[in-house]
Amino acid sequence: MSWDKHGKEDELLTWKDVMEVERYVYTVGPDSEAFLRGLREGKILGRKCPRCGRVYVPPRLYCEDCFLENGEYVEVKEPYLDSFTTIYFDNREKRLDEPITVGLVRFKEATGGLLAIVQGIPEIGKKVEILEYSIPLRVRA
Amino acid sequence: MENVGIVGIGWYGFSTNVHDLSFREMMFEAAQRAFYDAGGMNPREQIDAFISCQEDFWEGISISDEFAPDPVGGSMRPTMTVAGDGLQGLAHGFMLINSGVADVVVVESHAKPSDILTFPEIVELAMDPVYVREAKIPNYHFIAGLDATKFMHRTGVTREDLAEVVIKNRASGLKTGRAPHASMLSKEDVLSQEMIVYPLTRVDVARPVDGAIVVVLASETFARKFNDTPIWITGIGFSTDNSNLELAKLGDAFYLRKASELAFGMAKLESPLKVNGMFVDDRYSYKELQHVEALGVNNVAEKLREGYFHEGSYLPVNPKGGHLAKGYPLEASGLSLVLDAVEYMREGVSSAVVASWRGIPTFTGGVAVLQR
Amino acid sequence: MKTNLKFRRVAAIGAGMTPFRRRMLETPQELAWEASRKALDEAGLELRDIDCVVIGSAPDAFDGVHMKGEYLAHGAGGVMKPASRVYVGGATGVMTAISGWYHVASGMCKKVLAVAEEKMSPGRPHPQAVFRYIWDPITEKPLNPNLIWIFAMEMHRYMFVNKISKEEIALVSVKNKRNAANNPYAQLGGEITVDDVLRSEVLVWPVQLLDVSPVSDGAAAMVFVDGDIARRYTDTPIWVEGVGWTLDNTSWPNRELAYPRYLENAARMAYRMAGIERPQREIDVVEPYDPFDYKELHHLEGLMLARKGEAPLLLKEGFFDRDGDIPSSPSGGLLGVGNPIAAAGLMKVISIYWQLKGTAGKMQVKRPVHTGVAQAWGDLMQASTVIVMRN
Amino acid sequence: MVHPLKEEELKEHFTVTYRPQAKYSYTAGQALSTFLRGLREGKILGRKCPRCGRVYVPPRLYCEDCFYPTSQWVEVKDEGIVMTAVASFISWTRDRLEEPEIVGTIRLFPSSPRDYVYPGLFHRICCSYDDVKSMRIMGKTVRARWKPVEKREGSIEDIECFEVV
Repeated sequence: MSWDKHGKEDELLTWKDVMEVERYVYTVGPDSEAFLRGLREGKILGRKCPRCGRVYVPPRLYCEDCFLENGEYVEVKEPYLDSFTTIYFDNREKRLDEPITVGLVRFKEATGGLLAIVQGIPEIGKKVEILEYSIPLRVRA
Repeated sequence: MENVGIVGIGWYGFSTNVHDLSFREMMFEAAQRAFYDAGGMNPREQIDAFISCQEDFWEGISISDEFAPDPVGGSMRPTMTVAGDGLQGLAHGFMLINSGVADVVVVESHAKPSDILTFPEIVELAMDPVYVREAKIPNYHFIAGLDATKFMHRTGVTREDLAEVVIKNRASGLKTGRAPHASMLSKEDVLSQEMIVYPLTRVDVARPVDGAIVVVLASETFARKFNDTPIWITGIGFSTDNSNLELAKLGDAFYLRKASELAFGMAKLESPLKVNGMFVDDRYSYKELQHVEALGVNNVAEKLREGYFHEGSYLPVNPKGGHLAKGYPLEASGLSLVLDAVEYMREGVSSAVVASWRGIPTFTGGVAVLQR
Repeated sequence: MKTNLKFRRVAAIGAGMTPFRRRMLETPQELAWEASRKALDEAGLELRDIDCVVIGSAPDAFDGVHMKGEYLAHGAGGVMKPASRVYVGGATGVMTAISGWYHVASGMCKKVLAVAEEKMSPGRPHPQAVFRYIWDPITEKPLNPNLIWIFAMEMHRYMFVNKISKEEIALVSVKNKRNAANNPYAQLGGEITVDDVLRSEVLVWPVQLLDVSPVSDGAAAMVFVDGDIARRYTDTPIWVEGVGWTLDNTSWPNRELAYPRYLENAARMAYRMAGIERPQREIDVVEPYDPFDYKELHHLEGLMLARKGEAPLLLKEGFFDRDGDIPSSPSGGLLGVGNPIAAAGLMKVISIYWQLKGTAGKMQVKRPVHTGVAQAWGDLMQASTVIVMRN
Repeated sequence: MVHPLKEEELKEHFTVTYRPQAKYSYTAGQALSTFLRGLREGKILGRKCPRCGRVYVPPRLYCEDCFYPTSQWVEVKDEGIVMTAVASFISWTRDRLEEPEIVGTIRLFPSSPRDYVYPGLFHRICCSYDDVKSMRIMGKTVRARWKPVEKREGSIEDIECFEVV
């Protein structure tokens, strides 16, 4: 029927439907549980690979290179800003009341990092102070 | 390994809303054109395997693979889906031919983002549920924002440079028949735009677009049966940097560094400067420069300012407009760049590099080296 | 399909899987890691030895993550490697192994890790709801279908055309759950009787609760390497000798459901590659896909191991028992081990691999085995994937 | 080592609850738009392949076998043979139903029992659980029971069910 297509608006139909379950309940796994418990106590935990010594933040069950189970949990310190961005409009292109600055906070000698809402003047590599231990973190640059 | 030839290519759509055809009908239209391009081949007899590239939540159908075979002539044939970018599908086709199970393979990919009513939420669904989705950042472009800030900090690329990319690509699109977002812009137009997500404005961000693309691949032995001047894929590679945002390298397209290492090695291409054109993913203006850099071109900011990447210069980048002009057809994005490259090469040049990216929030990309 | 195959020989040298359970604490990435680590350990390899990663997983809507392949790449060892995900609905598990095969056979990679994962537990109120979205959104979805309908319709047609009774079909469930009692990874092994099956809750007549495989979380992984280097790692490589896959058309209400012609097509492709001319004589052990009990019979016929409509007869005679002529689902199949969709398919391949290697432990079949076949099925009664392996 | 959990044990663990938003407006396209409009008028429309003569219901704009555009609208009968029928005691969310819902596939006329591929629909069938259980319904001729014209809205639901003639 390549040769007899029609294009009138009322002849072309669409069908509305969804592809949703009511909700998802994700388990977070043993390592994220340890992390979230630490977060409540104001601690940022990482987990160390016994072979290469890399510390993963947030902690991970396994090392992505050595592929072995990670060992001890360690508390990581000295957060700094790896990168940042400021958001002016939301997903639907509606202007936000207040622009939000989001950053990726990494920790000294650790792999990985956490998303954070940033106050103050952001700068790449700048040390930050954690104001609130939550997801996302709240930090002051 | 032997080279694999692109003997036919066809497309349909590239409009912000293909209202009159369902995605299946778009696939059929694109397939018809591709088979005609391949010398009027009969897909029911002359094709050994079919590959479709799609993702469930883009389609709104769980197991969307079900709808892959019929419209491309693949029912009751070896047909499969690669849940990835079209360029990954091309790599799988390349492997099928080299493994010997097939001589002629069809790779198909399509997108119907106009059917998706909750596009940002679908993108969000691809993010890690614990650490990224839970952060509830109001705009998913923030990942590009983080990446762009770091990239510009490291390389010295400025907002003016990004504007130059936007102007170049959107204008180049005016020459092609499938670029709904092409336009003439001046530097002031671009620089006066409001930021959506720092450092990106509305014109720095490409929009999704409806479209379907079908590519016919053939082995060295069979290629000339369908086409006197096949475009050869002499090298292909793809790679995933870390899929978790916090573990991936920000500000550098590591995935393309790895993918191009594989593809260039296979094609025995010593330097990316030796090709006649580059077709790289430019879903965000900075991504074009970042991707060109990852392919092994140094000092991209300076080169851009010297006019290196403009059409008619040493190394044209996206001379057909890229995604900024054409929009990105989701998983068909990689194939849309291949389509640009094939058309460009059919105009007479002898080689090109295609580099794709799967978009937010992934860190996956593929590279193909095309030669005549 | 080409007949003058020039491919490199491909060997499987390692496999691993997690137990299959209704609900797991671990994230999909962690499940994938657990299976991958075991497979690497068995192969004697480290992740840095692996060139490429193939991922298999069925609907994204189960795990509740869009672009699941990207998400799983981390646990499957795909970081900074060519990692891609293949997908043919329920048939994905065996397709993952087939894809692993062509990654190596094409010369693109020397060593491949193939990982399949499925976590069905996150969806609420029940994972079943996801299956409403596999149907045509305009002509079928408005009727609010569930997955079991599709199986029930095919089963009833199969029973009607071939005059097969529920009792005959229930024997599959009995056999597979008995076999699963020997499988350390199994979710639902045990001794049941035909009566138990017939007395269980009617879900969608003719399908009852014990006709069905359970909902599960789990992962499985295999390592495939180039034949030239296989003996560096093991004395007993298991060779992939034939692969085949076929997709029928989308419109399942428009075709005969009593016989899976697409499976026959896929099987013929795989058999031709492996040089099998008389499947019933040349195949020693088989793992047909059995998410529902009649499916195993349906697939044994499609694999040409029984004539149309005669699989139940052979089953009754003990032909497919663990000590029979062609043991079928010695692992316990999906009915006994569990059904984390893609992982269950790869589990079938792993079962054949262990049988051929002679390391299946209590699952090992009585007679000596040299040629094994694993098969999976999926989409809207349209996809089949077949792999033939030899020792 | 992995940790299996029971549903009630989930409470002791951290979980993330997320409400997905995945809404679509599926484009029916050329073939299905006309099909749906046909249903509104009480007609079942199919497309015929000029090469092999096969009729596709639900219609498609291409013949999958010939890979050729189908060329002609044909109206098939709203009557056919029950190929298979089942009785469902569970809903799509797996809740228990008191009264079973009966569905099946129907091979629509004109077609012959020898056809492997035929015009057909998946729909509800109005019959008793016993008809299904005894397989009496299989092979029976059924006809569409249409909704009253004013209630039809161009949907597969414009047919209430198929009932035995």
